[in-house]
Amino acid sequence: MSSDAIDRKGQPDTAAPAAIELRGISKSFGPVQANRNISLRVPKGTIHGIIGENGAGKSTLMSILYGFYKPDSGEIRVNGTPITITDSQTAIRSGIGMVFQHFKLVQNFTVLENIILGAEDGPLLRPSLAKARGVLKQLAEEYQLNVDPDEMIEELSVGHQQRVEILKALYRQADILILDEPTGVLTPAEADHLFRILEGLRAEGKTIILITHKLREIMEITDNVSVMRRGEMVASVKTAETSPAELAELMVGRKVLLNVDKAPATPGDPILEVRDLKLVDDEGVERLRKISFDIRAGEILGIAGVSGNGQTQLLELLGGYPEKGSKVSGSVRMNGQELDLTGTKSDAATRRARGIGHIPEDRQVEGLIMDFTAWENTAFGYHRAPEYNKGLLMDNAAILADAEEKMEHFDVRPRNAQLAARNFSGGNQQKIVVAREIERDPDLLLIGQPTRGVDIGAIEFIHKRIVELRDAGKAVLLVSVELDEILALSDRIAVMFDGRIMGERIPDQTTTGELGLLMAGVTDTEHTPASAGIPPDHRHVETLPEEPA
Amino acid sequence: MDFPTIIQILDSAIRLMTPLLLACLAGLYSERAGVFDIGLEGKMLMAAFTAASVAYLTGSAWLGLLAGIGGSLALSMIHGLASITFMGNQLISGVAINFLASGLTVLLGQKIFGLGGRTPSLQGNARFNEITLPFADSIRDVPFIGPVYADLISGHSILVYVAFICVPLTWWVLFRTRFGLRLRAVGENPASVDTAGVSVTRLRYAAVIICGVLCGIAGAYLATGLSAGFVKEMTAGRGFIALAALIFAKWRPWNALFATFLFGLLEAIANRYPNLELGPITIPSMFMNALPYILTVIILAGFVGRAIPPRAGGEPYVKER
Amino acid sequence: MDKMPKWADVILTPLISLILAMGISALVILAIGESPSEAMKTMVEGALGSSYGWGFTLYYTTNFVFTGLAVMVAYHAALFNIGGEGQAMMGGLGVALVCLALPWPHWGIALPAAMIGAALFGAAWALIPAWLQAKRGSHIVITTIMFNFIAAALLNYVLVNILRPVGSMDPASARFPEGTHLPKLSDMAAGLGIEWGKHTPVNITFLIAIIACFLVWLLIWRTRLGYEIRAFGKSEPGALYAGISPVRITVIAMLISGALAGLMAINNVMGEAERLVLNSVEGAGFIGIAVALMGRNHPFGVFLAALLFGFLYQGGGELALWTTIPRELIIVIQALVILFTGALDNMVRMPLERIFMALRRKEGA
Amino acid sequence: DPALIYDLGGKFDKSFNEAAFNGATRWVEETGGSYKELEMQSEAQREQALRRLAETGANPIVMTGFAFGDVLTKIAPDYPDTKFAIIDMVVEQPNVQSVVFAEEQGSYLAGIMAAMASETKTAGFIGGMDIPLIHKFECGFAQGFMATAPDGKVLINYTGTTPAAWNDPVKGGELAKAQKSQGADVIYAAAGGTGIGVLQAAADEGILSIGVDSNQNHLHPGKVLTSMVKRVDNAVFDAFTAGMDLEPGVKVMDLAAGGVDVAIDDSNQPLVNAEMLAAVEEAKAKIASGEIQVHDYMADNSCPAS
Ligand SMILES: Nc1ncnc2c1ncn2[C@@H]1O[C@H](COP(=O)(O)OP(=O)(O)OP(=O)(O)O)[C@@H](O)[C@H]1O
Ligand SMILES: Nc1ncnc2c1ncn2[C@@H]1O[C@H](COP(=O)(O)OP(=O)(O)OP(=O)(O)O)[C@@H](O)[C@H]1O
Ligand SMILES: [Mg+2]
Ligand SMILES: [Mg+2]
Repeated sequence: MSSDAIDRKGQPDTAAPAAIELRGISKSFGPVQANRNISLRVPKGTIHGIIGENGAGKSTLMSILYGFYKPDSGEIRVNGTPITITDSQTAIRSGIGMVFQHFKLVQNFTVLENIILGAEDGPLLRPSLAKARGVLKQLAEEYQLNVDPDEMIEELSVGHQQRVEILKALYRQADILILDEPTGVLTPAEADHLFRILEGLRAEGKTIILITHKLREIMEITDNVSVMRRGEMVASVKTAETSPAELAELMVGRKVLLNVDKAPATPGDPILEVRDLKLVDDEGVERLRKISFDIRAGEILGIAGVSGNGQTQLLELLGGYPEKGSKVSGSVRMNGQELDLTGTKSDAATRRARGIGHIPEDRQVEGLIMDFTAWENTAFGYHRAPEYNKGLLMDNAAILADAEEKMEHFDVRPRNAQLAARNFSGGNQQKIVVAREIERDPDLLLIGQPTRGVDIGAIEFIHKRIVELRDAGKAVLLVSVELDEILALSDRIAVMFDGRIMGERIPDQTTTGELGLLMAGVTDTEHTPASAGIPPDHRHVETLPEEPA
Repeated sequence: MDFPTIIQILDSAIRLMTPLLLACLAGLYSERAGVFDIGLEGKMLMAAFTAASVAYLTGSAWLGLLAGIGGSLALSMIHGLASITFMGNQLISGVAINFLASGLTVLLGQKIFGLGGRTPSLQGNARFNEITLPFADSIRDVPFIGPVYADLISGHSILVYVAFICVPLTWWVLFRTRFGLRLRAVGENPASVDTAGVSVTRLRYAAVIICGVLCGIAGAYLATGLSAGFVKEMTAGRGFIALAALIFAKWRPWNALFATFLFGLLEAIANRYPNLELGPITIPSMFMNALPYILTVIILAGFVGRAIPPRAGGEPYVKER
Repeated sequence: MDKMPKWADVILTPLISLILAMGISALVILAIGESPSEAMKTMVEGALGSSYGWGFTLYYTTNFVFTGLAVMVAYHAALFNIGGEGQAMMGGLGVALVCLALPWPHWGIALPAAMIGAALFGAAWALIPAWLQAKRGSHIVITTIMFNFIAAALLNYVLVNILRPVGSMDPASARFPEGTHLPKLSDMAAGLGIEWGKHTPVNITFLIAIIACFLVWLLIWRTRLGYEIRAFGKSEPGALYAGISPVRITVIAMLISGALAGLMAINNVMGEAERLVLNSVEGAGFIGIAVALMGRNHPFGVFLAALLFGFLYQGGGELALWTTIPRELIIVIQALVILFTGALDNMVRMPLERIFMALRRKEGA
Repeated sequence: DPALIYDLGGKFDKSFNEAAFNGATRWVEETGGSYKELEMQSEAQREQALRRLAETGANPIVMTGFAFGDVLTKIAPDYPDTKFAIIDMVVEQPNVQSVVFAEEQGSYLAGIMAAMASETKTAGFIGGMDIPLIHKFECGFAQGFMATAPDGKVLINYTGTTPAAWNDPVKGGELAKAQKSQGADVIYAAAGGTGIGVLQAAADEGILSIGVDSNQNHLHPGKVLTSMVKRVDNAVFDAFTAGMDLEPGVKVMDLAAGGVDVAIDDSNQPLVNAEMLAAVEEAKAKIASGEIQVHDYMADNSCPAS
């Protein structure tokens, strides 16, 4: 255990009764020791934050508490009594509820069905469903957790899916709620809403454990915070007595630069010229409504907006793979030459050949083949490039050498190119994708959610590389739901709402409040209050709290 | 085509579809729970054999049915062991079960009866005989309804009615009961069931057992209902057709009824018109024999579209590696 | 990082599984009142004990290599091709048409032509299911099952009504001309002055099968196309992102798969029977599924699995031919081998892993 | 010792392999000798089995089924001292006896009986796999039927196009029911194991059936009109008995030679009246004298009666 941290351990409220107490928990997966002799004390009625780098063992620890994994050794006490949690049923009965990092919902079930799954009242569904419907309505009112009980999960936005997970726990009358990286997939507005709910729960005396990579959130909402590093608990402190910089250092083991350091942009000629771009998807919904913008060399254009307002479609269309069956019109010029938008040359391979790189929004579904090794993934999308090929065959030695170089450059851990992508943590997976796309020096780089679920050490690094690319005179299109990220990186910000660009701002000359209004669909001229960012054609029209001004 | 011919063809279709329907529903339970099963053929074959043997030895079709279910269940348990407990490859396990049944039935049959794998012919109560529904004879002469009731609906073996009742029953179980909800969930996302504190293993075994029972009934119907005894390889690919029907039906009970009916109907029509004469050309019987398969492909391509299997299907549930 | 050494995983586990399968087989043999040791001896000697036995074992192996590779290639593109049987049947038709079309002067010319015929017909038979899958989403498992039946009907028609010599009772084509007869391995060995496997059907196709294994390995793991097939097989959205066309890969993978299945006909139709008979494939298409899965979808694994099945086929054949044990016993033994080595392998692996972990811990401590 | 090789259908195929087995069994019973028998597993084994038997000194070697023809042509010259007999195929080699049956003649008689027993003047024929040999049965049957009932009708079905067609009693039964609903009241099954289903369904439905190859009258006494027996057993018995002196050349087992016949026994006695017997006897005589020429489907791949 690291010596400088040890003296601060166990500081928070030793006197207050503990809802959860873990003693000496260890867990290994085969040869990997995910948790090493971990002790943790969470006082009743508090929000307790847990932070740590990717792969530090946070999810594992919580899964043990929830009975999903069995610990190799150690003791768990809930409300003072030691219990053996053998499966999730025991945990649920002890009043523990958990919202997993990757949701455990059945995609083609309704909300209601997901809620009662495993907590039905009898062998027949009808009474259980009826009861759950009532309880759900009550909970929705009490905690502002509105979801349509008859909607299919796959039709819901991630934010709403998360609400379902929380409702699931509340329906089971959980007193202790564990949330594993709940905000990684949320928009700022949704995250804010979540925090208000959590505060409400705390006020009722419930205990909450919150895992997050965002120090701002830790500072904002938690009472105490614990830091994990490489399977160990290195510190537990009162939030009020610490600072982001200190936490970052405890987490990573070195000083971390929390702000992006960048010189003013020196834009050159336009690289990308988008004119009247329109996309209608296969269900006839207009996803992009005549969008026009330019990006010049040496410039980062940030696109802010609540997810689901056409950013995904824009990235996929520019990347060369719009959704099957969608109709596209308009024009896009790249380096002064027209891009084929609908014909045979509109595929992703041709786009890459034209100098467009793409860091996709979902690294696990698109950006990587999870079963391929890291080195195979470094060639993904560029596997036709001459330097990776020797005649008819691929030049695996060249790809491997290149992969090792990139992994070195981007500090991908573990530094083992033969490992399958799925065996890297999310942050390291992201680094592989970023390395692949940035190192090819594309004229234009499309980026979707570059740092989702990535720890702060890695975020710092990825941001630095994006700025370097810009400084080398390349154009960058950055889509992110994180306003902080957009504000920190962009040279210009365009706000998207309902398939339109609502306006453009310069970072220094705007505020989050102003951007928030634009994201909610309020233009400069009209000032009618609107529901934040939910596009009108979206199925779940309901009142969300407004963006804080 | 006159009315009695239509009735006759439909009647034949009902008989031909029954084993397909039972096997298809069997597969439906298993695959809805995330356990793929290409061993339907083998289970039916084993059931046909054990049912015929026991029915012959005891003279009771009902005991035969029980034995058929038992035989099929034994193979189901092997499949469960391989694909649930030991997280093996479900396709390989299914292939193995087909081989096992094909070999064991003949081996045991030869050992017991010495007839080269056949069982002796069944007689009397050792078979499921056709049952006549009440009033079938008295209303036969009523136009339309009479023949439909007396010749089409009445006059099948009890197992046919069991198969048909299984359709609404399956629908009800899957969509109206707690068990069904959990079963479907475990085929879509076993982690959701596991984190809800319900055992994935138990649910999957339950599904595999139901699958075994239904295959058992299907096999018993083949050997003790439709024919009178076991002949080696007598399932003749029906397990695979049932599998095709299951995909065709997109894993839904009512669709399974229609899909298997379609297969039965196509076969009944091909049986009825073995040599279609179209003016100067006579379509050869080989073509008519292949017609059900050709039409299946055409219907599938033309009208059915993409079938999305249960999302967790075919994958063993592993939470720690 | 692994839980146990690689050699234990790839050699020890299958070996123990195989022993278990054989153990249960022995019980079955005992149960039907025969001697297991006698049976084992007959099998091993009959299949591996002489150059003669090897000659047959390798002949069957050749068939299974082709159908196994066919299933494997499709499997890498996430396509489950159950249609090897029908594709191999059509491959046979292709071979027959080529061989009977011309008075071939020498096998060296006939062989490449026949290979093209076999591959073309096999691929053509896979094309429609592939196209329907890619364009219409029709499930390839159903369509390939259906195409097996349709192939059987078509072959039956062609043999009975077109290719059958007048007056012949046998629904089979005429004998192929002398110039198409492939050299047997025994002839080739004799050319080197070795007497090996006289009157056995294994022929030059065996060498082609080995080359095919190598080429398929190259294709899947060393070419761009193979990379794209594997990527598509693992993730369709990923493929789209990388500019890989799903339609193109589906069709190409199935064409290659069908062509490989079709090529089996070089062995059994051109190399062995030297004419086309109705039942020439004899279920090898289905065995190919087991071979590919047991070979873990790797050509080398496929070759080993094909060899195992070749051994079981020949050894089992010997058993049925020369002892009173019914031939169905072989099917049971095959089933047990597939079950234990292919599906119940974790039953052996899990305890082994535990043993190795314990050993390592002891070392570490 | 003599040897007998069964084709892929296996020894107990309820058809001609089984008949061959019966012949061999009878020979064992009568002479007390012993013989060697083999069942084929695969096409490639045919040559292997023949050579191995020849090399171990078996003589004569009898094999059932046309599928051996090709291989036998190839290997017979290698073993000039061994005698071979092949059933259902002609192989022209000096040491081979080719036994061919006049199935069309026996089937013709069955056709006559069917026509006389039928009240609807409609008969059914259900074949196994759709191959020329079975068409030979079909054609003879149709000729006999039409000769007796010129205005009648013969319904024809084949079970399938794969070997599974020989082992599908369910489909056999269904075909029988389909034919019955089209008016057939006598059904002739030439379909191996599938035929068992045909006979069963006919018995269940209360119509008559006709068995094939071996005498199947006893399967459903009083319900099987007759069986067209093909005396493969006699051919095997004769070959075994002849031993080394087996006569090479083509041996035609027709009506006159007792190679084919319709079976009359206790089981079907009540169904066969004197008139029927007389008609059968008359036809036999006329066929023997050449007055009736039963067309052989194999001669030109066509059938005058259909
Ligand atoms: N199911 C599993 N099987 C094997 N190893 C696992 C499994 N889950 C986690 N691990 C290992 O345990 C370590 C800790 O993983 P864990 O998921 O707890 O990290 P984390 O702190 O939640 O990371 P992140 O911030 O990325 O969510 C990882 O390095 C991983 O190698
Ligand atoms: N089943 C598993 N087998 C092996 N390693 C696993 C498994 N599940 C998770 N891991 C490892 O656990 C660590 C954390 O996994 P986790 O799923 O929490 O990813 P993550 O980094 O949080 O992803 P994201 O940031 O995208 O949410 C990673 O190292 C991952 O490779
Ligand atoms: Mg985690
Ligand atoms: Mg994470």
